[in-house]
Amino acid sequence: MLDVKRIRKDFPILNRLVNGKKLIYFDNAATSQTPKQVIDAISQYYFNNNSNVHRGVHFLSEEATSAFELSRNKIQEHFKISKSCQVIFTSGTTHSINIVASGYAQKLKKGDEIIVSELEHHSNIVPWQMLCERVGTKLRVIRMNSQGNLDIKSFEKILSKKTKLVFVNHVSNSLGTINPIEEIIFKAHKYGAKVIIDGAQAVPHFNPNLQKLDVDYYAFSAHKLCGPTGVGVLYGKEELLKDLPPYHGGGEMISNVTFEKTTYAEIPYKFEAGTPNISGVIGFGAALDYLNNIGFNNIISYEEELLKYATEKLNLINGLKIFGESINKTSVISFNVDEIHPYDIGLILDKMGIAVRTGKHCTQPIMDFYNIPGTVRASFAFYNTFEEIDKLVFAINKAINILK
Amino acid sequence: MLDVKRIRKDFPILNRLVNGKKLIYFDNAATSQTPKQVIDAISQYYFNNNSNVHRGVHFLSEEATSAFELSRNKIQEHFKISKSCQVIFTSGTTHSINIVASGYAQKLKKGDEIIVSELEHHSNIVPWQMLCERVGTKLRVIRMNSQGNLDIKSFEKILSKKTKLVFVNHVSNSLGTINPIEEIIFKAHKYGAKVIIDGAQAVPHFNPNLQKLDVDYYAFSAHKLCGPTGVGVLYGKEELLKDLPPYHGGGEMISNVTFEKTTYAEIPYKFEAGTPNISGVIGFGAALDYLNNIGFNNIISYEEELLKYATEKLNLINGLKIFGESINKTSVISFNVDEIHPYDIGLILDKMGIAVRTGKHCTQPIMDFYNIPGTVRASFAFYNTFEEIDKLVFAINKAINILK
Amino acid sequence: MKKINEIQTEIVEEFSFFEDWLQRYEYLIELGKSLPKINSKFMTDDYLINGCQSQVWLHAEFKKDKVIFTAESDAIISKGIIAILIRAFSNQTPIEIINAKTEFIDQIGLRENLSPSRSNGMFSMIKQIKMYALIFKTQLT
Amino acid sequence: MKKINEIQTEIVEEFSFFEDWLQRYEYLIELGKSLPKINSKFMTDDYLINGCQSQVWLHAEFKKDKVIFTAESDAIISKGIIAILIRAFSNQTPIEIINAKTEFIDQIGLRENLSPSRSNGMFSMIKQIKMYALIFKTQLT
Ligand SMILES: Cc1ncc(COP(=O)(O)O)c(C=O)c1O
Ligand SMILES: Cc1ncc(COP(=O)(O)O)c(C=O)c1O
Repeated sequence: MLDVKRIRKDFPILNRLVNGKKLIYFDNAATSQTPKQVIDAISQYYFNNNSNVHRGVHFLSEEATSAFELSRNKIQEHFKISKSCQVIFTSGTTHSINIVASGYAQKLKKGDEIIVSELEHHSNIVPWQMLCERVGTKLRVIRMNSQGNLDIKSFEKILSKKTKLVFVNHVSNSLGTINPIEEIIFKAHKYGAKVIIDGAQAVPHFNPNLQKLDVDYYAFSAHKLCGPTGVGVLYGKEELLKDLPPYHGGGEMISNVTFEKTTYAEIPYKFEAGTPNISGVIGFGAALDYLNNIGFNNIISYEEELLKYATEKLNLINGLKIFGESINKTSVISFNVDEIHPYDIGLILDKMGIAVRTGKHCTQPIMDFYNIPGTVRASFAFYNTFEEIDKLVFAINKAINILK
Repeated sequence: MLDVKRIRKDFPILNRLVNGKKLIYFDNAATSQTPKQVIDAISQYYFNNNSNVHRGVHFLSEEATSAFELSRNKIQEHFKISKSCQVIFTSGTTHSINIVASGYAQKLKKGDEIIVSELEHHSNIVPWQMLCERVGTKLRVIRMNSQGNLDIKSFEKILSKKTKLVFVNHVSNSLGTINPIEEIIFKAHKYGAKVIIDGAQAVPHFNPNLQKLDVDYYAFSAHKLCGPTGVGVLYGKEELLKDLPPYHGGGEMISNVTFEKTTYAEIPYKFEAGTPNISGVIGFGAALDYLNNIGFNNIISYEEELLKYATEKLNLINGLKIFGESINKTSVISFNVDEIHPYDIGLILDKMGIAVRTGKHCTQPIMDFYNIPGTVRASFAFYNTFEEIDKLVFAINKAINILK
Repeated sequence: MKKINEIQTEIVEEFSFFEDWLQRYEYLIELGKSLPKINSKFMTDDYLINGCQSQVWLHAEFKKDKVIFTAESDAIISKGIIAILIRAFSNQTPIEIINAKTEFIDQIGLRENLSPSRSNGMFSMIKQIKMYALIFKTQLT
Repeated sequence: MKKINEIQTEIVEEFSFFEDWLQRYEYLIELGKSLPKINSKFMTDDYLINGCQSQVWLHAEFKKDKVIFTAESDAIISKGIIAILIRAFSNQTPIEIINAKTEFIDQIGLRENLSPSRSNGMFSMIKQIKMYALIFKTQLT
């Protein structure tokens, strides 16, 4: 069981006043709040151990390197990854995905096909469009249905021997749908296609076993699971990563440099050119410690309750329509009320101290599917409460009164 | 005048004991130490304002966006940049340079030539090698002389109408040489070539006026000038940045996305795909405030004195040879003692609490030039003292005794 | 004809009657409703203002030395904001529009709409209004 | 013939006589000087250990069921370290080398050389020693 009252003490920001009201933060899918344990880990790094990693033989550098590599091991353990060299530190999901996309730009050729889903975040569309433009590969799309689920039949139809890569997010950021990636991976592998999963919205809500999933690449960001900004991870199968060309060129990713020839370092270093976000990586390790201390099982069941409660309450509001009604979804609710523009609702809720996201949520294809200008999205984390949801309902009703 | 005693109070890490001795940190060229004002700015961000930028209409998001953009303005002001959209936030110098290199990979063709200098950091060699491999352009090299200065005659010889890009670091990280970039820019422009300057080692020691320099692109990292890890900047001339293709694809760098066509956002956002290192950018702004509060003129003259003093004292040590004797150099001293391996000296100094860097410093071509396996590099910052230099001299003498 | 700064003062005074954000927003929405209709042929992408989360179409024409603005929006609060801006800037000469100050926004308690966040529209709206004025001024000379 | 763990205990005992790092390092350097010379034809890139800041060449041959290591380094402290490792691991069977523990490093006060930092050599040296043993073991079966 989750002691939310105690947990909220770790998040001082939740006591802030916004427009005279106590902040209610329901924009967790954009970025999660950071517990003071993580903030402390970052400060302590700068106060005590700050030094560049991997390069020095001196004491501070050894300390910083150890702390940095310890975070890699924590991530390895948390996601059940077989070797720590399969954990590549990046600046975020977007960077992680671009590493893979740019690597395959050198491997694919005209006539090859890439499959993405209609549920993707722009981060997971644009890099493949850029790739297709460069290489002449074709982009095909797994369609969605009105519940917000992927249409697996439409996937089977476009899957063929030409398919080289399949990209799907584990969880949709605007609808919360948990996609059946086991099935997608299994089917894609039958055609020899590689699968990249964008886990940005999954890892804050449960902890996938990457090894068991048999996924080829998996990407996520620290800032969405209580970690700091500017850090992410690319996981990959060992042989695939060894085979993938590097993205950034720079220091520490080569083992030998002359003007004639450069040989690249081993993984993960091949992909970690330049000084990494050391404090960020260390903060990320602290975030995983924090979450594991609470326990993902506790987080999952509490967030399920929040979702259920909020769905029921919101459905009682006249004219409110929820987008994304999969039976498998995370604690995210996207909605609109009648003809009211989501932007208008968002502004009024903000005036009442409630932070939600409004707009297209970087998923324009989904908005086009529903033919709407955007939604209001309330996304809940384990530090949110049932009372906060009650206040949301009250505030939406008030907004409707003002705006109608 | 600089009140070093007072300044050192801002850097609690300088009181650390290392192997029982008070830490003497002379590895500033690898990464600088972080004053508590910067650490506080980062903590305060997470305690009070943490939110994703640019996307939300709610209060916290507005606050975070304002703070984020304020940092952009601080950088603009500090480096005398005409418009803030010319300041692109990256994850560091390495990333900045890769943006330019990958952009030009789409613009250059076989037969074109790229010039780099023999004094470059690997970050400034490998991306161009990767580019040359991809496109078939030719890499040519500005040679150095034994003082550690660039041989401008060798530059003039290889400069031609085929030259499309010239890459030189402003300051050499292993020798400290301040390169005559005004002259290089002027000469390159006469042939229509664009110039990228790697300012990673320059900006901690003086503040270049980027507009007056007439430089085309300029790159640097926050972590070398008292800022946090994982943040850097790419500066560019406005028309050039507008014309440069994006690097990362992802969220916030596009203005419109459909599966058929994507249009890119304006600069700087075109290059800032994904959630940026928000706390890092804010910390960077605080670092510039801190440094400007001390005053760069004060820093410059104090560091000059440190360099002069250290050079004199080190030269008195029997068998010690300094590499890099330009009359224009920053407070960096690279040296070896007779046949003793730099690694051995580094280990002994570390035992005595002194952090120096040993090795090739990511500049293998320089080591090849001198035909040495590496150097010991002591790099000084404005928070170092003359007494610390005395202790360094004492420790080197002791190391020699042990190792001879 | 009233000057821009006079109109701005007027608007600030009107808003100063209200005691809380709720009343201010209700008034804003009312102003939006009174916005004269734009000719629907101008409700195309060409007239859309970039950088708003809601869609705001702005049209300008030049009549007897004055710039006449008309607008529409799919969000009711954005419509109120553009209505205020049109009241302040429409029917003025290009040069007056270009030189006009915009601090009055701060004073009517709508500051959040002027933040540098790109999701927000008011900043872009003012930019677009001044842009139109600039274009007409260039045509004059 | 002594077992690996016996030799390791011996080394730990020797080092425990010294009171400070200075004496330990002086002893380490002395041990380095006593390292039997490697055949210079093995001082090529093929025998270089990756991941050391200094150059360390390590050669192994298989003689009567035992692995015999010889080495050289251009840095005097690295030479001492590889000398200790050779003393502990040379002239043993592949299987003993593969199974040998390495905690004795911690106990002789040279821990900083076992950190995960890639600039540091001892970690790579042990890896290389075990790798050789593994290769010879594979040849046996
Ligand atoms: C001259 C020079 N260029 C580039 C870099 C790379 O900077 P970063 O590691 O912050 O990307 C460095 C830092 O080591 C440097 O000294
Ligand atoms: C599903 C999904 N993918 C990718 C991203 C991009 O992550 P980041 O901005 O951390 O690179 C996000 C975050 O907005 C997301 O929700």
